[in-house]
Amino acid sequence: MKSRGKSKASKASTNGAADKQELLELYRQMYLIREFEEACGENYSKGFIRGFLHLYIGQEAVAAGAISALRPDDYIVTHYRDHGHALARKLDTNRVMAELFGRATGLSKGKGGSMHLFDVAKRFMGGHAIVGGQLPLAAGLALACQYQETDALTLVFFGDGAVNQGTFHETMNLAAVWELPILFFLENNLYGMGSAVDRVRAGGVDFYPAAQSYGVEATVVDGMDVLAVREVTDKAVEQIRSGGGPVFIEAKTFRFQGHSMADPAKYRDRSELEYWEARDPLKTFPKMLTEQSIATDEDLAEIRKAVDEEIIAAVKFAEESPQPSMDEIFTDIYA
Amino acid sequence: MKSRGKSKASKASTNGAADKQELLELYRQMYLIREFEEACGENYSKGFIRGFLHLYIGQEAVAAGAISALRPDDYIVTHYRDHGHALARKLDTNRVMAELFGRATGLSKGKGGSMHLFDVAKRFMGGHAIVGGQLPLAAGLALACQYQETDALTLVFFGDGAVNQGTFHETMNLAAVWELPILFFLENNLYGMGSAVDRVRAGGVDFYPAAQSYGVEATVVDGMDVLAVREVTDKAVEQIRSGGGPVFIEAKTFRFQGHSMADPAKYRDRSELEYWEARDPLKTFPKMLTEQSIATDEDLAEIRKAVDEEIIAAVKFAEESPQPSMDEIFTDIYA
Amino acid sequence: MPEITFRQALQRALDEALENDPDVFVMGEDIGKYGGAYAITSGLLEKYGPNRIKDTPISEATFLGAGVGAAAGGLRPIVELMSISFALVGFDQIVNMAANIRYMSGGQISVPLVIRAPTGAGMQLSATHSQSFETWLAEVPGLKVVVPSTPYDALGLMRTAIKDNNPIMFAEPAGLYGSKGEVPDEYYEVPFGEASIQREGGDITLISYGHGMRVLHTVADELAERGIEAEVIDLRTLNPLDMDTLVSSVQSTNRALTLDMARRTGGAMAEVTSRLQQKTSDWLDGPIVRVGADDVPWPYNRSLEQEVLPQAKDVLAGIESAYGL
Amino acid sequence: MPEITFRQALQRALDEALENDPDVFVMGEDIGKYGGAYAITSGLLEKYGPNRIKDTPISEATFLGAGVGAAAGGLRPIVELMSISFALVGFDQIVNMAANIRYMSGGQISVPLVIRAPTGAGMQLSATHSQSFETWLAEVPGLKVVVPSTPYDALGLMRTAIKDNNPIMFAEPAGLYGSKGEVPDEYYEVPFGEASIQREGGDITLISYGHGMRVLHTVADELAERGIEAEVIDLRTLNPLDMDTLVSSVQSTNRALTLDMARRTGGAMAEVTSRLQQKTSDWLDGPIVRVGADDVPWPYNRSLEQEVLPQAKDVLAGIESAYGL
Ligand SMILES: Cc1ncc(C[n+]2csc(CCOP(=O)(O)OP(=O)(O)O)c2C)c(N)n1
Ligand SMILES: Cc1ncc(C[n+]2csc(CCOP(=O)(O)OP(=O)(O)O)c2C)c(N)n1
Ligand SMILES: [Mg+2]
Ligand SMILES: [Mg+2]
Repeated sequence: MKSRGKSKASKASTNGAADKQELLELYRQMYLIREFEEACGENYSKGFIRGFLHLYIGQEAVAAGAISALRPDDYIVTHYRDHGHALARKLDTNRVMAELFGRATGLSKGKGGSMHLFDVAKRFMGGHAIVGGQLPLAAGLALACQYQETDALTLVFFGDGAVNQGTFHETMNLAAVWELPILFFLENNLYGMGSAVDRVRAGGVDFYPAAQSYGVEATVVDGMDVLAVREVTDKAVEQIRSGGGPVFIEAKTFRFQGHSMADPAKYRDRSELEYWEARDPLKTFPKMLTEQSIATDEDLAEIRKAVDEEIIAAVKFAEESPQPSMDEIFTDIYA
Repeated sequence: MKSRGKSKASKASTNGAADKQELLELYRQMYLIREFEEACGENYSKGFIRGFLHLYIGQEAVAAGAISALRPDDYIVTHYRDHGHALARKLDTNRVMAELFGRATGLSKGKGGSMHLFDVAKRFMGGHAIVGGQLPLAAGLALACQYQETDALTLVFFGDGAVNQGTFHETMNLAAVWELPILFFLENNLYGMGSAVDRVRAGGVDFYPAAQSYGVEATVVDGMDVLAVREVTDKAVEQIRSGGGPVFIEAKTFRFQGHSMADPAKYRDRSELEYWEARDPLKTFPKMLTEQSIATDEDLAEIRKAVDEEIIAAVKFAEESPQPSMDEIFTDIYA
Repeated sequence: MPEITFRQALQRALDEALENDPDVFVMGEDIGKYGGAYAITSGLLEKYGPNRIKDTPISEATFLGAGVGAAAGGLRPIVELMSISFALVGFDQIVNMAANIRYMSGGQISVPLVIRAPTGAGMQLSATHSQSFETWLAEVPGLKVVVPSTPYDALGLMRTAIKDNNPIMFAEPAGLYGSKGEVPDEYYEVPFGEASIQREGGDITLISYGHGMRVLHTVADELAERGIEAEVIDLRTLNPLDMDTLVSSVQSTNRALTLDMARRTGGAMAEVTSRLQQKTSDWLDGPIVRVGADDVPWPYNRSLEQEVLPQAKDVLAGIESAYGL
Repeated sequence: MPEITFRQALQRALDEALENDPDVFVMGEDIGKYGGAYAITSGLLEKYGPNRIKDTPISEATFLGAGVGAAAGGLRPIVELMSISFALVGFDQIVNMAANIRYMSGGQISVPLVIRAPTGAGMQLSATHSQSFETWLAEVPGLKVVVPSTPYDALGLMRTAIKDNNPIMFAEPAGLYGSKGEVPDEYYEVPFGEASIQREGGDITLISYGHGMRVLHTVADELAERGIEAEVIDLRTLNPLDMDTLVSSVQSTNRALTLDMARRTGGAMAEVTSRLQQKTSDWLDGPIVRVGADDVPWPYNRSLEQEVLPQAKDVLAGIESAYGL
C-alpha cells in the first residue's frame, strides 16, 4: 500500500481503522453499483424502465475511486451512463431507481429518466445525453467556482467517443487558457457504441498524450484498480485546488455488457471480454482486502447483505411510488 | 538557392530560364494580390464594394508559394480572406473584382461577394465565412479524390482563430483516420480579429505540435518567404499524392492592415507591425531577385506595369458591368 | 402486393442505389460493423465493403460537412444521423453550408446529398432525444425535406431523394420502422411536392405527415361512424410544399384541421395553416383547427409523454369545438 | 426626454448590471480589448477588468455552454454572439442544454443567462451572415426571446432580461444600433409578454417586431394620407407571445397584416398568423395578410438584397389585394 503514495487510502494506512472503513466503503459502493445495474437490467426487461438504458457494469472502480476523492462542494457532471457516478456520489438509491421508473419520487420527478440524473444539493449536475455536450457545461461550473474565489472544482466524466466531438477540443482549450479548476475524467472503455477506439480516432488508443498538447497535465490510470484511480484523483484534485488549472485523467476500463439494453455487443470477441473480466474490480478488490487481511469474508458478506437489501428496498420504493401527476407536464419549464 | 533543397524553384535553378520565369511569376502574383487589395480598399471607401471586406495584404507569399505547387485538378478551399488565394489560383481578375462589386459578371453573379469566391472550373471551392466551417467541406472533397482513386488532393486554408473551432479538431481526426489526401494550411497571422493567439489558445503560439498529436505530419514555415512556402508545400504535396495521408503546414505570417475595413487594429502596437513590414515579401523577394541577378529592375518594372494595367482594367470592367437582373434572386437555389 | 416493413423499404432503396450507382456511398455512426442503431444499414458493410459503407467518429458537424464536400466533388453521399436530435451539433453545416453553397457560388456547385435520420418522440427518450428538427429544416431555401408515412412512400421517396441533385433531409418517423404496408416489386418512384390523399371525403380536410397520419386515420374512422367523411392528406414532403392539393380539398370540404406530432408552436403546420387561411378564407366555415404536441420539453415518463403527444381525442375535440361536428 | 441611440441604451443596461450585481459578467469574442464587433461592450474592459469582461476563443458551442454552466453555478452571465448567424455552431448548447436542463432536472436548476446577438439582413453580408435565428429559438420551450425596436425598449427589456432567471435570446436588429429615441433618466423596466401599440388606429392592425417596425410606420403614414388609420403593434418579445393585445386589436379593426423581415416561410409571423386566424376568424373581413422576406438565401448584391427585404410597397400591395384599401 505504501507504494500507492499520497492517496488518502494509503495515508490512512498509518491508521488501520480509518483505512479499513474507507476501503470497505469503496467496496460497498462498487458492489452497490454492480447490483443496482443488475436490478436495472431486470426491471428493463420487465418494462418498468424504458427508453435508453446504459449500464455501468465493469467500470465501477472509476466512479468509486474518483468521486471518493471529492469534497461535497465540488461539482460533478457526467454523460448518460450515469448511475455509477450518481451512486458513488451517494445520491439516494430509492430516488435514483424511482427516476428510472419514471415516478414522481424520482430525482427529476420522472421527467429525466436514466440518462438525466440530477441532484443539485449534492452538486451532481447531470446526466447529459448529447455526446460531448456536458463538457462546456462543466467548464461553466468550473468558471463559477473560480469566479466565486472558492477552491471547489468541477469533475467531468466523458467517454472515448466523446473525444471526437468538437466540444472536447474547445473545452480543453478554454479550460487551459482560463486555467479553470476542472478535472477532465476520460473513461476509456475502448468502445463508443460499436466503434473500437482505433477505428474512429487518430493517434491510437491512448488519449492522454493528446490532452498534453493543450498544455494540460495528463495522466493514465488502470480503471479497474479503485485505489489507483483514487490516488491519481487525489493528486489531481490537490493540484487543481492549489490553482494549477485543469488536469486530465484517462482511465482504462471496459463495459462488460452492451452499449445499451438494445446492444448484444457482437462487435467484440469473447477473449477481449474475458481479459477484462479477469480484472473485474468486484473480484480483485475484495480478494486484495482479504489477502492483505484488511477485511474478513464476514465483513464483506455483511456489506453485500446490506446492499442487497438496499436495492430490494429501492426497487420496491420505485414500484410503489406514484406516477407524476399530469400537471407536471407544464411545470419546471421556466424559473 | 541550392540550400532550398527540393523545391521546384531550386530544381529549376539548374535551368536558369525556366527558373527565372517561375520566380518572376511568383513575384507577379504577389504584386498582383497586393495591388488588387489596395484597389479593393479604395473602392470600398468609394462604396462600390460593401459588406465585410478582409484584405490579404502582408500574407501574399503564402498564397503564391503554396498554390503554385498544386495541379489544376487539386481542390482549394479557403475562408473569407480569400482574394489572395483566388488570384494565386489565377481566377479571372476581372470577374473577381466584379464579384466584389456585386455585378452580374462576377464569379457568383454578385450573389456571393468578397467572402464567397468560387470558380469550380479551377477547382476553387470557396470562400467560406463561418470560421472553421470550410474544414469539413475540404475533408469531403479530399474524400471524393480518394474515392475516385485519383491522386488529386485538397488544400484547405484557415486561420489561427479557426483552430479554436471544434470542426478543426474533428476534421483533423477524420482526415487522419481515413488517411485523406488533404493539406491543412494554417495561416498563423498571430491574430484572430483583435485576439492575439496567446490570449485565446492553450499551448502557445505554435500550432504544428498540436497537429502532430493527431498523428499528422506537421511542419512550420516562414510565411513571408515565398520560396520556403513553395518548398514545404512541394514536399507535402509529394507525400500526400503518394498516399501518405494528411499533412499540416503552419505558415507564420502577418496581416498589415485591420481584420476588415471596419478595424483600425488598435490592439497591435507599431513595433510589431514594423517587425513584419521589414519582412514584407514585396520588398524582400524582388531585392533577392535582383541581388542574385535572377532578374533586372527592368524585368520587375515591366511586371508591375502589366499588373497595374490589369487592375485598372479589372476595376473598369467591374464598374461598367451590369447589375444582376432581379430574376437572379430566385435562381441557383436548387439544381 | 407483397407486404414489407418501413425499415425493409428503406433498406431496399439503399441497397438498390449502392448496387446501381458506384458514386453512392453511405456514412454515419455505427452504420457498418454495428449495423446501424435502427438496423437500416444492416448487412450493407458485408455486401459493399468499408469503402462504401463508412463508419464515422461521433463528429456530426464534420461528417455532415464532408457529405457536402463529397457531393460537391461528384459523389452521391447518403449520410445517416443516429437521430435528428443530433443534427444540432452539425446544424451550421446543414443550414449555412449545404443549403447556401449553391447560391453563394452563383449556381456553380450542386450538392446531391441525402441526410437520413429517425425523427420524433414517443419512445421515452426524453428532452434531448425526441426532437423533430425537420420542421426547422423545411424552412431553409436550398434544402428539401421529406417525411414518409408508409413503406410504399418510404421506398418511392428515397429513390427520388437519392437521384435528386440537391441536399435533402430525409426524416424517418422512428415509431414507424416496424410498420408494414404493401409495396410492389415493380420499380416506381414517388415525386416530391405531391401530397397524397390517403382517404377521400367531402366533410372535412385533415392534414398531417409522418406518424401523424396514424392519428388522422383513427379520427377519420371515428368520424365515419358518425357519418362524417373526412379527407385525409399526407404532405409527404414539407419542402416543396403542395399547397394546391390542400387548397382544392378545403375548397370542397370548407373545413380543415392540421396536425403536428411535433410541438405545436412553430410546427410545420404553423406555415401550412397560415398559408391555407390566406387562400381559403372565403370557403372556410370556421377557423382552421390546429392540433400539435404541447409546447414543453419531452418528458421521460410514459404517461406524461403520451399526454404531450397529440391523440385522436385531441383532434376530435378540436373538430368539435371549431365546427360542432 | 434625452435622446440616445439604440447602442447607447444597450451599453447603459450592461454597465448598470455590471455596476450593481457582482454576479453579472460578460463574455464573447473580442468584446474586451477589441471593444466588440458592434462596440456594444466598448469601455467595459477598462472599467470592470478581464475577470468580468472575458474575451473568448472562437468557440461558440463551448462559451455558450459555459454560460449555461456558470448560470447553473450561481452567476448571471451575459454572452455576446458576434452575430446570431454564428449561433448555429452552438445551437445544441442553446436548444438542447440551456432550454432543457431545468425540465430534465425536475426544476432543480435555473439558468439566468442572457445571450445577446445582432440579427437580421440588410448589410450585404450575404447568405451565411444575414440570418434571423430568433425565429427558431422563439419556438423552444424553456427559452425566452426578445427583440427590441427602439432605444427605450432596448434598455427596458435588457434590464428585465438580466434580472430574469431563465435563458434568454436577446436579438438586436443590427440595422438599428445607430437609431435614436427618447429614453428617460429615471429607472424603468419593460416587462416580457406585452406587445406595444406604437400607433393607434381603427382600420387595420399591422403587426411586426424589430426592424420591421420602421416599415410599418412608413406604411401607416402612407395609409393615413388616404384617411386610413392603422394600428401598429410591436411584439417586443416573440416568446412569451402577447396574443391578447393582437386579438383585441383585430377584433376592433377587422383587418390584419403581419410582417417578417426574416424569410416569410417559418418566420415568427407564421405562428402569429395561424393563431390569430383561429381566434379572430369571425371578425376578419378577409384573410390575414402575410408579408416577409423572399424564401431565398440572402444575396450579396445591394439591389437584390433590398428587393428580397420587405418594403413598404410590398406591405401596401398586400393590404390592397386583401382588403382593397
Ligand atoms: C451528438 C451525439 N451523437 C451521437 C449520439 C448517440 N450515442 C450515444 S452514446 C454513443 C457512444 C458514446 O461512446 P463513449 O463516449 O465512448 O461513451 P460510452 O458509451 O463508451 O460510455 C453514441 C454514438 C449522441 N447521444 N449524441
Ligand atoms: C463561427 C464564427 N464565429 C465568429 C465569426 C466572426 N469572425 C470572422 S473572422 C474572425 C477571426 C478569424 O481569425 P483567423 O481564423 O485567425 O483568420 P484571419 O482573419 O486572421 O485571417 C471572426 C471571429 C465567424 N465568421 N464565424
Ligand atoms: Mg466508450
Ligand atoms: Mg489570424
